[in-house]
Amino acid sequence: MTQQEALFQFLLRMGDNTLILGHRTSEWCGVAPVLEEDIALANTALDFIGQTQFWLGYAGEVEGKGQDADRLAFHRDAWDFRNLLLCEMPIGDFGQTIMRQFLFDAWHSIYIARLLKSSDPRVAEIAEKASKEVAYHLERSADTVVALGDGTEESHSRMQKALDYLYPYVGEMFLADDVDAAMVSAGIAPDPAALRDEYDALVQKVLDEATLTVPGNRFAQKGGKNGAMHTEHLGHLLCSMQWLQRVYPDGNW
Amino acid sequence: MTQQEALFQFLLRMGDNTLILGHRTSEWCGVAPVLEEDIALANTALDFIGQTQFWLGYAGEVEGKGQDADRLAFHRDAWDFRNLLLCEMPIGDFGQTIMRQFLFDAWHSIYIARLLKSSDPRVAEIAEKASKEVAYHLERSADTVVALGDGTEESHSRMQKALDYLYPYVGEMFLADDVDAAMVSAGIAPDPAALRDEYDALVQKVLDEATLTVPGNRFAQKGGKNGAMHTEHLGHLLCSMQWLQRVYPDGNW
Amino acid sequence: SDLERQFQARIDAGEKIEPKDWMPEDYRATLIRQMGQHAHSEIVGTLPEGNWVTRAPTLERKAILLAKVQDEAGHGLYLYCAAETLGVTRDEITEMLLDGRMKYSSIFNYPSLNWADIGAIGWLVDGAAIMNQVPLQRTSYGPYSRAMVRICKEESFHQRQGYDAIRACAEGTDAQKKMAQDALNRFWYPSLMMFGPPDSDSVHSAQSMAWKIKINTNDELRQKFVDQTVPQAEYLGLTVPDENLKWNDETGQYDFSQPDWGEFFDVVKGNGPCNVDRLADRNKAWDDGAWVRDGMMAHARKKAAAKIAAE
Amino acid sequence: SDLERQFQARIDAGEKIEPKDWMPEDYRATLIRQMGQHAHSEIVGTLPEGNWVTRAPTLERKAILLAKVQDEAGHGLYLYCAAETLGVTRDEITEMLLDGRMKYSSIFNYPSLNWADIGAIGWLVDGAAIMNQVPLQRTSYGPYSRAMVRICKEESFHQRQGYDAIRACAEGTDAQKKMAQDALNRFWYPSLMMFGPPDSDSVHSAQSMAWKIKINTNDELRQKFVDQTVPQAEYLGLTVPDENLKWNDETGQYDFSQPDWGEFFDVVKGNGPCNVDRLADRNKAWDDGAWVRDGMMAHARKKAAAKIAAE
Repeated sequence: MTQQEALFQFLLRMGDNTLILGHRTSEWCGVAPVLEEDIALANTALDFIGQTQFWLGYAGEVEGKGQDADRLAFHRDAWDFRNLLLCEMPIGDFGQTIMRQFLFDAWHSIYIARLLKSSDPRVAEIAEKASKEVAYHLERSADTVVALGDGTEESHSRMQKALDYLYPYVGEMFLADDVDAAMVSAGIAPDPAALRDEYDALVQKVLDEATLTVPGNRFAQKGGKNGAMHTEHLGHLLCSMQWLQRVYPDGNW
Repeated sequence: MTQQEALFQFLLRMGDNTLILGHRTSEWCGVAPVLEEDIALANTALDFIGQTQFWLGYAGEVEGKGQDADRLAFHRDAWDFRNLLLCEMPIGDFGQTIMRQFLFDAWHSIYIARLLKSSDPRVAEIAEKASKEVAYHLERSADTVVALGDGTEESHSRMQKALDYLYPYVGEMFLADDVDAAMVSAGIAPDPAALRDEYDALVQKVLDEATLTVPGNRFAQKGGKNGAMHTEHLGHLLCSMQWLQRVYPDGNW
Repeated sequence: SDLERQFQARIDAGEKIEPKDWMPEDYRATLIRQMGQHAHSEIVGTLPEGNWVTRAPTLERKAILLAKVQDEAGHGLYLYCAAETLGVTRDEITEMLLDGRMKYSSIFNYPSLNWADIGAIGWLVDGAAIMNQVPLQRTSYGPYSRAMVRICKEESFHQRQGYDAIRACAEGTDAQKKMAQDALNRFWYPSLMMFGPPDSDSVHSAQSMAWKIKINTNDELRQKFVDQTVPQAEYLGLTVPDENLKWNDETGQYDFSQPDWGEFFDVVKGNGPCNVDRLADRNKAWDDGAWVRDGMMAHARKKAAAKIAAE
Repeated sequence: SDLERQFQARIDAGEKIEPKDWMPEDYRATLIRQMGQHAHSEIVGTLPEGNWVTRAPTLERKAILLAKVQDEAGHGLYLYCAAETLGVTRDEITEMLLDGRMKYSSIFNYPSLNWADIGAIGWLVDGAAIMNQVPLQRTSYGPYSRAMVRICKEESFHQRQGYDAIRACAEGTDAQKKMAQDALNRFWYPSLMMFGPPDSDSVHSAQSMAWKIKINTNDELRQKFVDQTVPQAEYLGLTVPDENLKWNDETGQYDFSQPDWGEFFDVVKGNGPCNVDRLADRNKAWDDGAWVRDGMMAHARKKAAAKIAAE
């Protein structure tokens, strides 16, 4: 794997995370539990789509085959996606949606903070643009997790169920592979494995406040960030997300 | 509209009904309420897909542009579909699925019986092949509607709700237009409007036995059989149904 | 009564009525109905758009649509807040929507069937809405008037974006052109219906106009909409689906066919293509979200109690 | 005991044990476990296939897949009926599946991710299943043995169809070839796991073999599967994902790498890629369907009561 290929993969990972999670979030359009959440979810989705444009735009440049962000978003099949499995899981109930958001935001905020000091100026620039949004996402999702975890008996039990369901998808964030090694040695991105303690501390603090119990089993589902084995959910997501582009490949929208 | 165009439209209507309803039925795969229903639903879907192959195969021949049944099934967008709106409605709960099946089967059995005497030998032949399946579908869906309508309080109320939800989609079966007029005058197919009394009698008898009340409001939703205005549901169905063919148009499966 | 005369005099003088001012019960009820319907329309209106958010053709169009949906939820929020100044809670009028006591704009009972519909909704539906709403910036009730100022600014932005989206289709491939024309075919008459029945059949109007809750008549606004929209359609190379449409040199405006008012009343009565599904979607969202609202409320109470205990 | 000795003698003589015959409790329990797991596997196994029924590439392939799914539900039914002859109801063992007390074949905890997976499931998974099941046609328990005769006939039909589906991909466009290879890459080792852990680690085996509930050892069957499958892969132009795979002239069979048994035990423990979703899907189907089963039962009771009253 060349350095260029590794950088391309790294950028796909960043961009696919925000693309796929942004898509999931946008599925809430018009049906959130309360109007303020409709607004917040649309806003989060919007931020993620914006970040996707930057990451995949740069990915296309690095790849050098003339693919722009839209081409990468809408013309790859599931096996070429590099998002964390966590991002492609279904929205479930609102508890599952907001718990996933929190588990992702916590990692995203820590990771993006490291990218601010990336040796690649484009990466640092995108991270800079994203960092305020990411900090806001975390603040909001953490608050909501706390409110619902420490709300009623039902909201508590739904949040615990969401946490138990999603926790096996947390470990993948911290698995390091050749791509990560290449990014570390080039000073472009941090070693994912080195971020786990900081993540655990952050998550533990919020979940304590939310009166929720972090699952003991740390078994990690994997295969998203390297594309080896996505879940069955991603294929269905792409059916909708890429429909128009696949049916009308010559369209100019 | 030439006679050939009218025949093409008529065949699309027949084939799209079975294609789309067969697809809906196949969505139950693996998740029916009881194993016998898993088997029955898969069997119904299978029959419909088989009928689709005949109707759309003949449609492609009549159109004369080299489209076979698969091409017609998987490469038209929503606006070119000619199924009744009833067929594209979501599966809902099992009650909605089986009530829709019954409302369709009742019409289908009456309509197919007329087609046995079609002046077009191919139409008569396909109707002949389908007629035993269609009679069996009706027997089965009617029995199930009776059992669940006259079952528990909950099953009764779910079946009534399903009937109320679906009844506005019944009227479209009996709307006649230019295509129907051309089929009638050529002796190919019956006048849909002339079948309503027979349908009402059949449906009333079964729903009486099911202790269900036929809604008084006969307002008819329309736009499926002429393609003028499908529901929002069809587009989503096509996203899944046509995914592979759209993404890999050169595939040989 | 004297109060009523004084009230009308203030309105005639162009003064704004504020929440704490005395007002006739009918004025209050009419405003609640009108603002509630408007708010509900913003919310229900996100459903046909949400139907294409997940299938938007580019990241840019998806972002634009998400921003629009976000704005609309925001408009709903302003309007519910403005309505609350009249003594009705957001939950109360929401429940009136959910059980069918209050309406939303019938236009949202039509389906969004192809991507160009999203453009058509921006161009035609927001266009018609703006025409209805711009005069309401001068409406007599202060909070409503101020909400409308904010809303109108964003709506005209949405309209331009919608026009731009359908323009891209109209200038695109044959299939895209077909989408654009198909969208116009389906949304033209429903858009004309958005101004309400002909003046000759319209109820409520006289009193509402005296109270400056309504400023123009339905037919005036409809004509204005047609006159504005037809040249835009021509510019796009699209055909307005009306054989009788033609410029009238004498009146200096377009002659056009009335929509099918029978269909209009059918849709109002609940027989539109999407009435049942739209209301079912909103009810499901509300019911499914009950535990979230309850949970948030419970947590807020705990925090407030803890704060008091700490003081 | 004498009974046990007589029982074993009957089995050794090749007689079938029938439901009303005496049998050791362990024999009954082992059979219930084995037949229940087999039945559950048929049912859960329709989920990864259902995942592509709605996305099948042609009407013909869709029909074939539907017919297969229908057969599998039928197999489930035969096996539940056969298990019922041992005194356990279908609902009882279904509930044991749903609350995790009984297992199903771990292979179905792997996802079906592209269309060629459907071919691979037929070719490899049904192929491995047949290898496990063919000997069971000679199993000692009569109802099980007879069910297996019917099942095996259909399974080998499914296997041929699966092979034909992946062959079409392997002979297709580059993208299709990639699908086929991707499917083989993901399903190869999980298929090898279907024969269970190495004989050295396998529990239950000796007694089950004496009872003729199990006929061959895990390793024997695994080797047979590899020897049969490798030439088929070669014929398709696909590469088995095993660098150590090679023909051994001395043994007259292939040498091959063992699957990752750590992964196997992880999946058995519940940590496979789909364990949670599969069980959740089955539980949801069961819970959502409760009103249907209750309604049907209530109606059947009413009809029976009416019949008695009429007599």
